[in-house]
Amino acid sequence: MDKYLIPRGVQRTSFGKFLLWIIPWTGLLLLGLYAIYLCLAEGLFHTNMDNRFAFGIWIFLDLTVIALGAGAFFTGFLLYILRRKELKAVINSAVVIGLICYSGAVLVLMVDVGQPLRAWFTFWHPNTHSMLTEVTFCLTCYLIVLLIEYVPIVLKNRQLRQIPKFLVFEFELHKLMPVLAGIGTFLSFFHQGSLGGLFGVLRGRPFAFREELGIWPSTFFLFVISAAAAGPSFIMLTTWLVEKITRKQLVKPEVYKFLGKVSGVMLISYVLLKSVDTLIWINSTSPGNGFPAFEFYATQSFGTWILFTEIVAFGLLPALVLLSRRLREQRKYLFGAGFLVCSGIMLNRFVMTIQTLALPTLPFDDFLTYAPSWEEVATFLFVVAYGMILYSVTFRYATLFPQEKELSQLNGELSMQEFARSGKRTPPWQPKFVTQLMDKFASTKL
Amino acid sequence: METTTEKKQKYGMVIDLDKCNGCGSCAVACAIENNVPPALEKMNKRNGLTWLNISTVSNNEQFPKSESVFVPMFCQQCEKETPCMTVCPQNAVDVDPTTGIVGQVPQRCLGCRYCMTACPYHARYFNWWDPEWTEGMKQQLNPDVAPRMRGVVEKCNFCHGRLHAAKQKAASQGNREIDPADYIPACVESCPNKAITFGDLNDESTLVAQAAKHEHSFRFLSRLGTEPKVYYHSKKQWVRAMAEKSLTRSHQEEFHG
Amino acid sequence: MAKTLTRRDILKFTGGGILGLMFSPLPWKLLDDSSIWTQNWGLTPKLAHGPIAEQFSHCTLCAGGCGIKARTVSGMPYSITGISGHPISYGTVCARGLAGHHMAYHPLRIVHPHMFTGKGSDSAMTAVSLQSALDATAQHIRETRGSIAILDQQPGRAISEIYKEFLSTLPNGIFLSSPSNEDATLLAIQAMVHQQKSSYGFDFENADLILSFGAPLFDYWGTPGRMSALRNAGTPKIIQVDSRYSRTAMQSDEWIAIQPGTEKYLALGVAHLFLTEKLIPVRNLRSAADFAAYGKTVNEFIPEKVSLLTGIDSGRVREIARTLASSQRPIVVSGADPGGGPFDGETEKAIAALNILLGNVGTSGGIVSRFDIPGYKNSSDPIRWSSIPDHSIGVLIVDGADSGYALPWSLVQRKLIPNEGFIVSLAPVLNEISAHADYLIPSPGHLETLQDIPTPTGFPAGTFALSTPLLKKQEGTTDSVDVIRELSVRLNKQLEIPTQEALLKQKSAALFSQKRGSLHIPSDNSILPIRDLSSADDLWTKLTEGAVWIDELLKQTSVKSFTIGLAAVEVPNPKQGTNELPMIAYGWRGATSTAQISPIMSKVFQETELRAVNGTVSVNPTTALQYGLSKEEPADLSTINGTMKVRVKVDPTVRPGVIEASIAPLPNGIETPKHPAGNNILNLCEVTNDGTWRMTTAKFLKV
Amino acid sequence: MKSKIIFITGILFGLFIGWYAFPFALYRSNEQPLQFSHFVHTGEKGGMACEDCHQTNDQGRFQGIPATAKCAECHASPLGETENEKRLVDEYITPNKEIPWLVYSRQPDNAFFSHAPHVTLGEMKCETCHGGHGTTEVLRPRQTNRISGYSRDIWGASISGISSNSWEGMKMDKCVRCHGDNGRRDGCVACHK
Repeated sequence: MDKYLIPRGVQRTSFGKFLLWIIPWTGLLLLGLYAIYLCLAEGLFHTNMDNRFAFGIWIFLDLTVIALGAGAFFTGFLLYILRRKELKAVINSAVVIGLICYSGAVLVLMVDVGQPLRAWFTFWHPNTHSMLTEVTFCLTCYLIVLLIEYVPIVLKNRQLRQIPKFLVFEFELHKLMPVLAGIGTFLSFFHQGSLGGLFGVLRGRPFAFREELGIWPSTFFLFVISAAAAGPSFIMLTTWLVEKITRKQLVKPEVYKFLGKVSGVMLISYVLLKSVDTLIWINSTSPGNGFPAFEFYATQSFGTWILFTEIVAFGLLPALVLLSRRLREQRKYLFGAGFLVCSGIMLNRFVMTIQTLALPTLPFDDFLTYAPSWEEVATFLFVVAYGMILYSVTFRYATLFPQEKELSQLNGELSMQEFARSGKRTPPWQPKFVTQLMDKFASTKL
Repeated sequence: METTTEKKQKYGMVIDLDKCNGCGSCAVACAIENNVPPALEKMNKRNGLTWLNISTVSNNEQFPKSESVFVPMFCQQCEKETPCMTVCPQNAVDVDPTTGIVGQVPQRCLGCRYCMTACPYHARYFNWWDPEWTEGMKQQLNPDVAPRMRGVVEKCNFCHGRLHAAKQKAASQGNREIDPADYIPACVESCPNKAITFGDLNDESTLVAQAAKHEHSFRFLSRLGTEPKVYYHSKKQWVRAMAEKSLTRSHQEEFHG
Repeated sequence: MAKTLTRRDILKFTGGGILGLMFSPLPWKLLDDSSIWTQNWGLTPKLAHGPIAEQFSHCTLCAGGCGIKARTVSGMPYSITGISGHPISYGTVCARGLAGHHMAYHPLRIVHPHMFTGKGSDSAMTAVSLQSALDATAQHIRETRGSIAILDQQPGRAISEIYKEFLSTLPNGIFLSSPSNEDATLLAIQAMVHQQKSSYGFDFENADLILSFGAPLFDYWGTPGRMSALRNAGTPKIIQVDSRYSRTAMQSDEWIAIQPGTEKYLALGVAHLFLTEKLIPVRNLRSAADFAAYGKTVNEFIPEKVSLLTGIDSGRVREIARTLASSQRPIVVSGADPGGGPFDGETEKAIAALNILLGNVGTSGGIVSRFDIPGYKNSSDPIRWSSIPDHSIGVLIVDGADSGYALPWSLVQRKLIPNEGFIVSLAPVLNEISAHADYLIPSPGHLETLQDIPTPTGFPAGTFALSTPLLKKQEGTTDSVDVIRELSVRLNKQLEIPTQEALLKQKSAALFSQKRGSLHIPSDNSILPIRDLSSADDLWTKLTEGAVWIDELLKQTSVKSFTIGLAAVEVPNPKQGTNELPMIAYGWRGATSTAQISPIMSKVFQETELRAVNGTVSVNPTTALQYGLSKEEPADLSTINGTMKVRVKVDPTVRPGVIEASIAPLPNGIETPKHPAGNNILNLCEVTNDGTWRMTTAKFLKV
Repeated sequence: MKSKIIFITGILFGLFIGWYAFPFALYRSNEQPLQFSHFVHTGEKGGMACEDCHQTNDQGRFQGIPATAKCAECHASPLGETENEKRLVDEYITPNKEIPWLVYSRQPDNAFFSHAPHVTLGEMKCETCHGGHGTTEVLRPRQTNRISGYSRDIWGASISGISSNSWEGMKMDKCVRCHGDNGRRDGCVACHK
């Protein structure tokens, strides 16, 4: 029934099936909405956070999600700035994922703060020394960038293209893309970094505190690089996941390999810097504050194993896999490694947030434990559901993977005449100038 | 109003742990003075509102050698690189240049709680609930201190309302300097054992300045370099040793909770 | 020009309109105002505006009667502090007193007479008229042929005399008061002294050593300020014999940990050493009429045996005896924790006897006698609950004041006629006792009515002060004195009962006529001799303005004839092979669960775990291990009086094999004030025949 | 052409709403409980000074609007025969009731302002902040902001919030500017409680 909306030349499941897929997510969405209502209307006592555990699962997952969403800016950077054409195949998907991650994160933050109505004060009375100010500004701006980048994807929809003005608009936007990518990269660099700085500057939390390089603590740079490493891997995984779910080939294998390689290169450099940073911290920073680093790992639940897992199992190991051409060739290694990378990011953000807060600072403090309340979990599930729905809808009605059509043809999913029809770029009812425009558009170098 | 004549104070405290018998007067006086609401049923040590928290610290010896001290813990008014101030995204926290008191403006606060993670003393408290009083008790709020709302952070400010009062009293008599006797925080005033000394650390003549220099006086986490202005004092060697310990006992051996 | 407006035109217009608004203050002003709204929205209370003033009065929340200074905004007190230089309280007020002004607006405050149907936690309240409440009470008094008792929570006040007067007109009226721990020693000594003519106090200020048997000296004993002042002065030296690492034990110069319930053996052991080692002049012993019997009693308590019983090293016992004997002006004090209640009679005697042996009764720096307070019928005859036959009380009227001491409900209950006991409470708030009442006739609460402050326990000189109301008396509350008058009218007794104010004016007049002692004026912290006052009215005004009267010290004459009355003390053999542990019930005067406290006290009980809430038991790690207890999960504690779920606190300062159970208020939230007669450690305590409940054994049930 | 006109009228309409109509919607007018002429008291007829009635107590606390007792010092019985004075005596002084004045310059609870430092130390004139209020013939109704509940005087009479008069507007930025101009270095808590 929604055939007329679905891009030409690609296969989509029946509307009924699509609904079946959407409904459960919608349910989750509603549950999340209720939890959010409770927290906003009645207060944050609905969470299990407390004065000692002032940050909880929300901040932890926000950091993770934003790191994973980094694929958007990094792919954009590679494609538009470094002109790596092969990434054209995933850029749209990357943008949508980025949008989902960032908007989701911002939404959760708005629930997390005690007085959301006053959140905008940060723009009015900013404290320029605060990492959080940097984060707030960059996040907001970059979210806007992502929205702009998202528009052309929507406008690509078959019906919307009928409206000439939109077409022109989309075309203009496309010319803008490199600029946006540039801005996006710039902004992302800062907020990814500042998110790291968020904890690196905590003089009062010797476990998280790091020396400053220039005006930023080392975690600033570690976060940027780790995000750049995780982003591509996450795109790789999501694309692969979409392929599995839709039972289609969406991108050419070399795209995966390239993503893997990029991820690998970034990761290995991250692992190196992280190790150096950790050594400096263990031998100078932490003892400098009178806290022998090993004491942080004294408690069973957060032993040194966590450090090992983070750097070796989730860092070095996948890096090597991704860097070796031979292993990269094999999907199970490629995606396995990708999975490890993402887990690594997650673990790192967990350590920075949860472990930092669980550890005592005063000599008579206890080691703290914390488990999120259902409201906290549900609020995050809201973001997941919302992401799923937004992605599914966009995937169904817009072209997320430009190679899909061609591939599906190659894989003989489409009959010749269907291909022929889809090949014909000018339907009889299309105005003349539109055709010209589109030719121009096709010939423009990006 | 030329300020050049104005002397810069540095208010601080010395708490004699040997004199504290944990009667709780300070905590109650503090709550009343600063319009801190009473607890709701679900509140506890971790999510309650006490500008002045008191922990019982044991020497972990066996009976009858076992001893314990009460350690009152509240905003230590860090002088340098004040952790909570630098992190606040919208300048809701600042160090008053004339008094050295770390101020918190709840009406500016958006409740992000970044400052709470930054504070090593856990001296900052978040309003997880809407404050509640009985109708009568609402009439009994201290008119010199604004009550806070749900979703903001609050903390000790050395009873700044009393400093305001002292200042305007001095001003009406034409003085720029307050009479030290007019500015005594509620906890200091209410302590039956006179365990807390308060005053200007910059002024060598004050008791507090001298007590702070005493060999048995110490500060918690002073090695973080934030120059807290609240000192503690104890003749007991084990207490001073405890304060120096870098990190806690693992929770197998921790008793008070 | 087309006449018609198209859709397009409207869009244009709106567009223009919006543009126009952008160039007007509207959007920015709205932003500003809404942001202001978010900064002080209606959910937080607004502060009062009005003149700020200071008022002086006295605290009635326990027998301490500290002087208080209230800061008020347009007449309403918003903070309470001590009065510096106050001769009774030395500028100190306890935590509970600091929050005293809240009590009138306590969530459980009751301001109209109520009738209760059904008892305990499932009782229902219905508002009734004062008349019907009084009628019902009078009716019951008639029916039970005047077998009525009045439980006076703060004996020694003017109202106490009215109570006694009223009771004396009834065939068998009984005057009761909640057992006070602090004057236990004094009462014991008064009982021993021949032809006693005056009341006694402790002259700590001139003493050089205090041997305290569990007296909570540094936990609000007497008046908190007095003991703190001594503590800060550093003299006298204090040896605390305590079965707990109490606040006092923590602060004393020496803590002697003793097996609970064995205090008397230590006392007798010390006496034994006094005699055998000739540490005291023999004449001191001879001053006791029954010294032969007493000598025989102490004879068997050789240090080794004492050590065995008390768990104190025998060498230490000898030390104590010698230190006591060698010091110039020692005082031995008993009167254990307000939660655990007084010691049994034998222990009190054994401890009091030491003072007699040391010959410090009637000597300065010892136990000093003092003038009676003018205008008061001095009848501080000890009320022994044991002397009252069980099931003898038909109607019990419970006075509304706070005693500050614990009183197990079971102790009251066993004196009532089963199923017929009719209870009327005059308490201003719903508290542990009033929760058991049939009728509640609320009296004006703390700081709501004029009250007299009698001499605090153990004070060396007599004192008198007034608690002048700082709060408006609430509609529907009735002064206790008016209740008694109404009852006596209904029972047509010929009694002249004045109003509260008239009653106290009489006292102040009597004070003036005596011309003895002097006043402390709080406003300028000055001392003013009574004889310098122009008139009785002058005195009255000064008193209502928060002045306190202190009597002159009486010229001491050493008392030389006693009867100790301590016949043979037998030692029960310890129970073998039971998993029952001695349970020490401990509290904090003023907050011993029978009383209500300001909700703000949650800062002490709930938000900081400075004091354990009711239902918390502390055990030594070894004990915890032995019984498989951990601070994470609750346990079931069981005594002969029942079982209750308790929070376990593992604390190395607790004696192994002993349970410390907190008698504090029940955990409560301001939004959910609980019915006080709930699960309560106090009700687990085993009340013995002599009306004490110190020795309870309890066991943990496997959960 | 026509559409241009429509657009312009749109703009004009917008400006009209924002500049003229808006304040009427934003503020609620509350009449004072009693009429009072400062002029009668401060003019040559009365010849009184501000501080004759508006004083600070020994603690340096500004007493604000004087209590009825203060009025009674002169008006125990009517001096003139104005209706308002009659009401003052009959409704307030005789039954000794306080007059529920509506304060024009009431600051919110979180703001701390004390007259003593400004008047005594800063030697500021009342007029600097209160303008000609001391010489007004009548008490204008207090305009209360429907959203924030503030008196209009806090923002200032002109809706634009821009004014060269030192007494127009009592918002924080005004305090901050003046403190800055006088070289004061204050923390937030200097003026926030």
